[in-house]
Amino acid sequence: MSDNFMPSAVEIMRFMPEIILILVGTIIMVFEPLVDVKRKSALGFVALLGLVGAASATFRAMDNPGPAFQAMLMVDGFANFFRLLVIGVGILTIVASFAYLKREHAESGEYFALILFSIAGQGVMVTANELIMLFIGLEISSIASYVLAGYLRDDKRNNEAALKYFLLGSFATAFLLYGVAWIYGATGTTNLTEIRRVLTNRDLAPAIGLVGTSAALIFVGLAFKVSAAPFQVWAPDVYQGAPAPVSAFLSAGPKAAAFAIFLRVFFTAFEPIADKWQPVIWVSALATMIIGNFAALLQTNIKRLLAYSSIAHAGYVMVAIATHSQIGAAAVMFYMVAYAFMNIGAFAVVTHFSRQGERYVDTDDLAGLGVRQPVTAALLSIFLLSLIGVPLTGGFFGKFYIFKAALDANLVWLTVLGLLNSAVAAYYYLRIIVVMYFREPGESTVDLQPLSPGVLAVLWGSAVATLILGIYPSIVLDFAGKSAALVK
Amino acid sequence: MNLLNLVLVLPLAGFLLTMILPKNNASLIRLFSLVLSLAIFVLSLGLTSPFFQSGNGNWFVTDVPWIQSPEIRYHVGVDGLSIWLVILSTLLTPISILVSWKHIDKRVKEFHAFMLLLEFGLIGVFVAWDLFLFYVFWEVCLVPMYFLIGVWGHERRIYAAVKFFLYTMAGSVLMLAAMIYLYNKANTFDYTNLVDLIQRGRLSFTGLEQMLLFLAFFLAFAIKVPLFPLHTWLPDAHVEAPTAGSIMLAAVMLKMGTYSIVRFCLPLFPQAARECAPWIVILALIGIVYGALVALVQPNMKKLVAYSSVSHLGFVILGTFSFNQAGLDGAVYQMLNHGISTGALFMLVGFMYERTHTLEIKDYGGVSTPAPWLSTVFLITTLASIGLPTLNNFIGEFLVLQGSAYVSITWTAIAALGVILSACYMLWLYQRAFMGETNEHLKGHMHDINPRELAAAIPLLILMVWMGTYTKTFLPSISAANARILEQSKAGIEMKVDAQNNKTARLNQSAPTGDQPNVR
Amino acid sequence: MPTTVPLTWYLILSAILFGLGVAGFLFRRNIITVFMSIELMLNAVNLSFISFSYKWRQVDGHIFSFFVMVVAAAEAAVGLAIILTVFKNRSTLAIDEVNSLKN
Amino acid sequence: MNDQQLWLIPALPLAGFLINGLFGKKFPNILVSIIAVASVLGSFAWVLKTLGALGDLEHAHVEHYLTWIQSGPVNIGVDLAVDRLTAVMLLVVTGIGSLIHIYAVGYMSHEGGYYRFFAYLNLFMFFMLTLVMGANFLLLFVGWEGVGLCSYLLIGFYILKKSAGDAAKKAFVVNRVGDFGFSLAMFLIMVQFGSLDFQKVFEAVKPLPVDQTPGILTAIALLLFVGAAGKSAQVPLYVWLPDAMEGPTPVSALIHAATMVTAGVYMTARAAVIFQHSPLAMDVVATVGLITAVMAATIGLTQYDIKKVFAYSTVSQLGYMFIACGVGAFSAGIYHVVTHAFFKALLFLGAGSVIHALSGEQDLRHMGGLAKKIPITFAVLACAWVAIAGVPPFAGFFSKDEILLAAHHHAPWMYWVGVITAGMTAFYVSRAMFMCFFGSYRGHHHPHESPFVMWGPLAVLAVLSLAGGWYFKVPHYLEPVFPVAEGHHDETLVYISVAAGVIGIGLAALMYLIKPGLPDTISGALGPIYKLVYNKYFVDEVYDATIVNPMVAGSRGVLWRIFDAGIIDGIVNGTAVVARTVGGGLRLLQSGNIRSYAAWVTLGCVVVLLALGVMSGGVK
Repeated sequence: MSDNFMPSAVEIMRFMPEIILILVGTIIMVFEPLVDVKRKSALGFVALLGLVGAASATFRAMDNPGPAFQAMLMVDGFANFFRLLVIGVGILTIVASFAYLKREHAESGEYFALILFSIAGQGVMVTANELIMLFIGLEISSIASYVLAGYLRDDKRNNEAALKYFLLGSFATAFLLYGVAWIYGATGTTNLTEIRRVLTNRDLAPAIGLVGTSAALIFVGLAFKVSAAPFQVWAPDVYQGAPAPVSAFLSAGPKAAAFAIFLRVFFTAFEPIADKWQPVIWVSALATMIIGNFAALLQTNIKRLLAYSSIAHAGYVMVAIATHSQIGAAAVMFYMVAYAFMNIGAFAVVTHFSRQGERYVDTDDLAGLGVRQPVTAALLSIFLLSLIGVPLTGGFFGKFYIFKAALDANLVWLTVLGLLNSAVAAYYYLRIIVVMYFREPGESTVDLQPLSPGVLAVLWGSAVATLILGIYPSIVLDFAGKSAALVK
Repeated sequence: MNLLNLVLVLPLAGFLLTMILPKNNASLIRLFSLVLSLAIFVLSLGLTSPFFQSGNGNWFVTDVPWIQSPEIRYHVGVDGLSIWLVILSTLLTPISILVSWKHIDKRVKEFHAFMLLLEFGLIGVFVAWDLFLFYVFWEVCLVPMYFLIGVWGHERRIYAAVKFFLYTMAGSVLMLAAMIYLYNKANTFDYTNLVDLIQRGRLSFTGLEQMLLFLAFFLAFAIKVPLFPLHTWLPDAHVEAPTAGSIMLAAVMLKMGTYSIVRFCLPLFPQAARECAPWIVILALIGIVYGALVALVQPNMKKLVAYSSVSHLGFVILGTFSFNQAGLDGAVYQMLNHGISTGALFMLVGFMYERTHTLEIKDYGGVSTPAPWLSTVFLITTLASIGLPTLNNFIGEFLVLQGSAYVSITWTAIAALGVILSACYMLWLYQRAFMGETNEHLKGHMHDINPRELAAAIPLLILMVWMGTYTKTFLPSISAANARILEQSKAGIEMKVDAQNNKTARLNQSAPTGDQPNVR
Repeated sequence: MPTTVPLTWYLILSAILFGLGVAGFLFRRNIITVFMSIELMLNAVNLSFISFSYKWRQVDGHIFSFFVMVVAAAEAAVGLAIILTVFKNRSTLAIDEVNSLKN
Repeated sequence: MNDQQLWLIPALPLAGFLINGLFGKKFPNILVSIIAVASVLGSFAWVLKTLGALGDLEHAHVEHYLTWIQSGPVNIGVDLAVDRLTAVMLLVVTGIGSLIHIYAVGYMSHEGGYYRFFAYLNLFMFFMLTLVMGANFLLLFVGWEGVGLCSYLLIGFYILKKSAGDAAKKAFVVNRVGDFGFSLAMFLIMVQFGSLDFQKVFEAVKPLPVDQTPGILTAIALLLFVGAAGKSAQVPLYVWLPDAMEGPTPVSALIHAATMVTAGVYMTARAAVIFQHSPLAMDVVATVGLITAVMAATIGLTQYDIKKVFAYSTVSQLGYMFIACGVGAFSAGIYHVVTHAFFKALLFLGAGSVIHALSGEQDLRHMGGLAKKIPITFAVLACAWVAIAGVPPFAGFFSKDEILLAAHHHAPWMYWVGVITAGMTAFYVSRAMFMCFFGSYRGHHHPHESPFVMWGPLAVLAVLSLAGGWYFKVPHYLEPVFPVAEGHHDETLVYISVAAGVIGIGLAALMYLIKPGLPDTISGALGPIYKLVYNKYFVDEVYDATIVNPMVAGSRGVLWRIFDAGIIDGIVNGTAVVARTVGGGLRLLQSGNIRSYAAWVTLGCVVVLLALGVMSGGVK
């Protein structure tokens, strides 16, 4: 470790996106009181600016990748990929939120600030090359999202969601932290590459049982964040209770970041004991898919249905992790992008449709949407078909790459079961389409306002992105493939 | 941009254009889609030209990379096998649109958009030379048909639509798995490459491997065909679908399955195909007799025709798995025949439904008195579908049965029972619906076939006679393509003739490509 | 030479504390207490950090524990706020009554 | 060498069919009938011209037009051929056909769907001619199925009558059963000999030694005979023919007496080479023919519907023809085909004329004494009567004689059965004649003689029935095709058979002229036997009970309701139910209670710890 603790300019540049986000966030918080109540949404645009700034900073950071701050951070292509992803998620969320906040009379700066902080935290997560940084990033992101989940203070569902998320979240994080402590104890370092070095080195290698234990504890924490079985229990309640745009954010942003660190930790630090953790993830993946899909079959609340579906999708991603291969990692990256778009799109429709106080969140409420608002229905159908995994949508290629990787790794049974799962999944997504198109319009669609510009933009944006990913996936995939190479 | 690409792209373009047409101007939409689909048909006729010079080979090939990793190519082309199916699709789309002219009055825009999208998918399935591309088109067909049934169908449409979708989905995911597996092994999705690799022994599978892959593919196709006992989605889908839907479904979509079996299962997994052949044939034979018997007792016209399809397509499978020229030619010819005659039947039933809003046979009777021409057309179609000589089905059935006779006369005998039964159920239907005293409540609205409907029917009638009498137009190109496929699937066998258990060996000899009739 | 308490004892202690924290979360019915048992777990972790850093003769462990404390403080701030809102809406702190979202 | 333009022969009626079928609705009846009749006469003329041009057909004259089906080894051409056998059939078909067309002009004049009728009739001619001229089995099969179709259409001509519809369907389906055999035979032939052309196949068969021919030939022969039995109404497939009388009388005459029903005989004769190679098949043919002849004759004794009587007589006579084939006297069989065509057509047309006269009455019990009222009809029918009764020197006598002699040469008992049958034949025809024309009129209509267009053709046929026998020496003409089975011409046998005929007539006269009470007493005396015969041995009922009903009931009850809807769909929907139940179970994990969630997390943690920590520890 160099004795000069002053970070170099390059290192600052590499960390610039997070810095920007934090600054902008703080600024918003500070100046909020000065902004007139009717103009709060202006802060939203400030936040958007911040995100754009962060994005451009990320592009700058791409030019000279490398470690930062005594290699506590590793700003490589992998990190930047996920940075851009979470930033993009942030942008979509904020744009989709304007109408919602106005509708709920809850416009305020902190909402935007919290999103920025959360994204900053995720930025730290994905760049972290060291378990403590990882923990801190995780906490920054989580704490912010705890608050977001309970954003509408006076809404029972909101703060129940917040409470559950908070308690269980910190509960799981404690396990993770304990795991960190143990691996520190076992190897004397928390730096991922160092850990790997120690574990591979014969004479330094500690008791495998010790390593396994800490790996298990860390797995608990991460699996919880990505809502993988058996730690998925919180997700449905939280996604259902939280404000629709926040649910969208949670299911895309933190999850992506969590998967990123999942990959980093298990593909880097615990790579030497891969043969040990692979079967665990195998089982977990299968369980996750089954729980998510089958439990979703009976859901009538759209938000809850999407929650279960997001569990199921986490399951597919776990399959990719179980492959423990580079193309598997690439598949994860691609999938998270595709998933972010289609899922945020779907949630955006819910945001728009649910109306004041989220009264209409039942699948049957969508009856006849195909007649009342053809465009909305059509776009939602695109997202749903993508979630099913119909070709020419991003979702399809996501699954395709995952299962291709799985077969490459000879996980034949996992592949077959996974694909059958996706066939089951088709049923509940189709039900929504059925309701929208095959049922006659009911009273629930009578007072439906036209789409607000924000939501409209998000819908079209995500829809186009979904289709592009479905027709020309190389755009993202090549990037992912190159970045995935840098994991180890 | 060769002709084929044009034919393939136009429907898609039409789909998008229709989407942006003003939704309130129904007649404009109808006219647009009709004219467009007719234009496509005319263009597609151009595709046949090379096959009259030399029946053989792939034509109008385009092969450009689409996705780098995994290497997926936009590789399309037509050969003697696919060309006629393409024509079938392009022909029946305008006909279906014409048929729906009055019948479809709600959400006209979406309807026609989906019809064109469906056409796009169908053509794509038949011309794709890249497995992945093929899969994409395969799934693309699923969506519009799902909507056609679900939105414009009858009472139990939702159940039928979902059942249809899930049935197919369940099959195709396994196919996807098999495809990916194949890719990981061969490192290409390109059909021609794959066949080539297998030919030259560069790509070979263990017995189990091949068997599983074959089954994964075959299951997906068998569901589409549908092969007994995977057929139960068909009656529901047909009964609930709107006329146009039934026509496209019966005439073209079912052929996706049979076509794909011939195209992929035989050359790619020759040995497994032969090992499974006896079992598959048994299912086909059951299907033939079973479908006919169940059709016999259907009270609902569409259901009757649907079950008759199960029976008819049994012949196609039988012919395919006879592994000889005659059988295979018959199978392919029968695909076209079934497309035309059954398509026509659904169309006519649709006409009757439009007049009376019932599909129950008992609600009809004596139709021929008020509607002589309608019943004449129906009669001719009936005769075609029961395989009367000089009409199309006869040729197909004859060749299929002849082909199976080379393998086992017992198969032929059982299958021939289906021919007897087909006469039973169709003529009984005709008698109950058209002969006798005119049913009271038909009086008044059971008017005769009108010019528009006639215009839709005539082409099919002409084809029935044409294909029944002058097979020279179609058969040579089909034979050529089939000969090649047989060659490929044989070459595969020779390669691992050692690994062959005697059962398949016997099958292999006693099913020659025909060249020596085996005088015992 | 002075006999020192062996490292394992600290670890066992921290394990016990952690276990107690978990148990507290599982068995206490008051949200505040539950929350506090989480804090207990975190501090149990701190203990093992310290002891490990002693084992490795490093300062890192101590620094980590500071980080953890900070984070814990932040969590506490947010957590208490959330608990407050829950209490405002339901006027109860019984954790089992916060179960309107289910199935 | 396509110098003869044989294709014109079938093409003309086809043209007639197309014109009448498409535009006939608009035409006046007269125009329709001109087109129809002209087309048939045309092809008749062309037949005559062709035969004249071809001279003595020592060898078949084949004309190849185009390849119909070409797939691998399967190569079927559209080839027409004429040899002596075909020539005979051609003359019968076109000749009788023309007469019947003319007759129909009068008979159908008051019927609706006039154009439809003639269109169908022409279509029938087309297919019938294809049948006899086809140079390969498949083409023969085309005609075969085609005539079946036409008979279907014409039987069901009175679409409003349900019985007509049923009869039509029955005819077609039963024929399909026959065709089943025929087609299987074809496939076997193809597999065996790699071709369906008559010449090729027969060339291949001829050299095979008769004594140890492969059983496959027997199979082929028998299957062919199944087809023949279907078309030519032999036991057990004869049931459709009597019902077929639902059709208009000219149809009964043309299709169900003169031409179509003899197609089976023609086909058997055509495939004679194959049959001759299989003694077993030959015996089967003869026996079936014999059974049919007797059985139908007995039924004929008891019927009252004049057309039914003749229908059963037809069945019986067809039986005769198959006896001939069975005993190897193919030429005799064809001979009988010809003469039978003459007198049976005449009988039917005459009957038609009677029915026409009585405006639709068909029941013999409501006739009688018509001899004076419609003398011409009576006169012509009388000719047919003597002809069929086998009275020398009229048509029936010669052919029947040939057959019986051949039968005796083959197996004497067959001869005797044949003779008895001949007696019965004479009896029931005479019975019909007496009940119809003698005694006093028992009906209530006002009989009126038919117009010339109707009795004109009758007259011609009458002449043929009288003179046709000794004028056309068919067996002699057919010698190049079928070497005549030699056999000393034993006078006594001839006298016996003639005697049988005379006795039959005598009995009839006794029972229906002299002692009118006698029939009832006899039938009373026979009691159940009479019932059995009168009800046609309940064959239809048996078929319904054993085949039709079980099939329908089984399909509906078991296959559809239970198997399809129940089991298969049950499984399909069952999986859905299972999935939902599983889902329901999983939802219960989500109690909504935070501590239970925490419990899950802890539990999961423990599991993972065990899996990773301890296990891997153990592994080490």
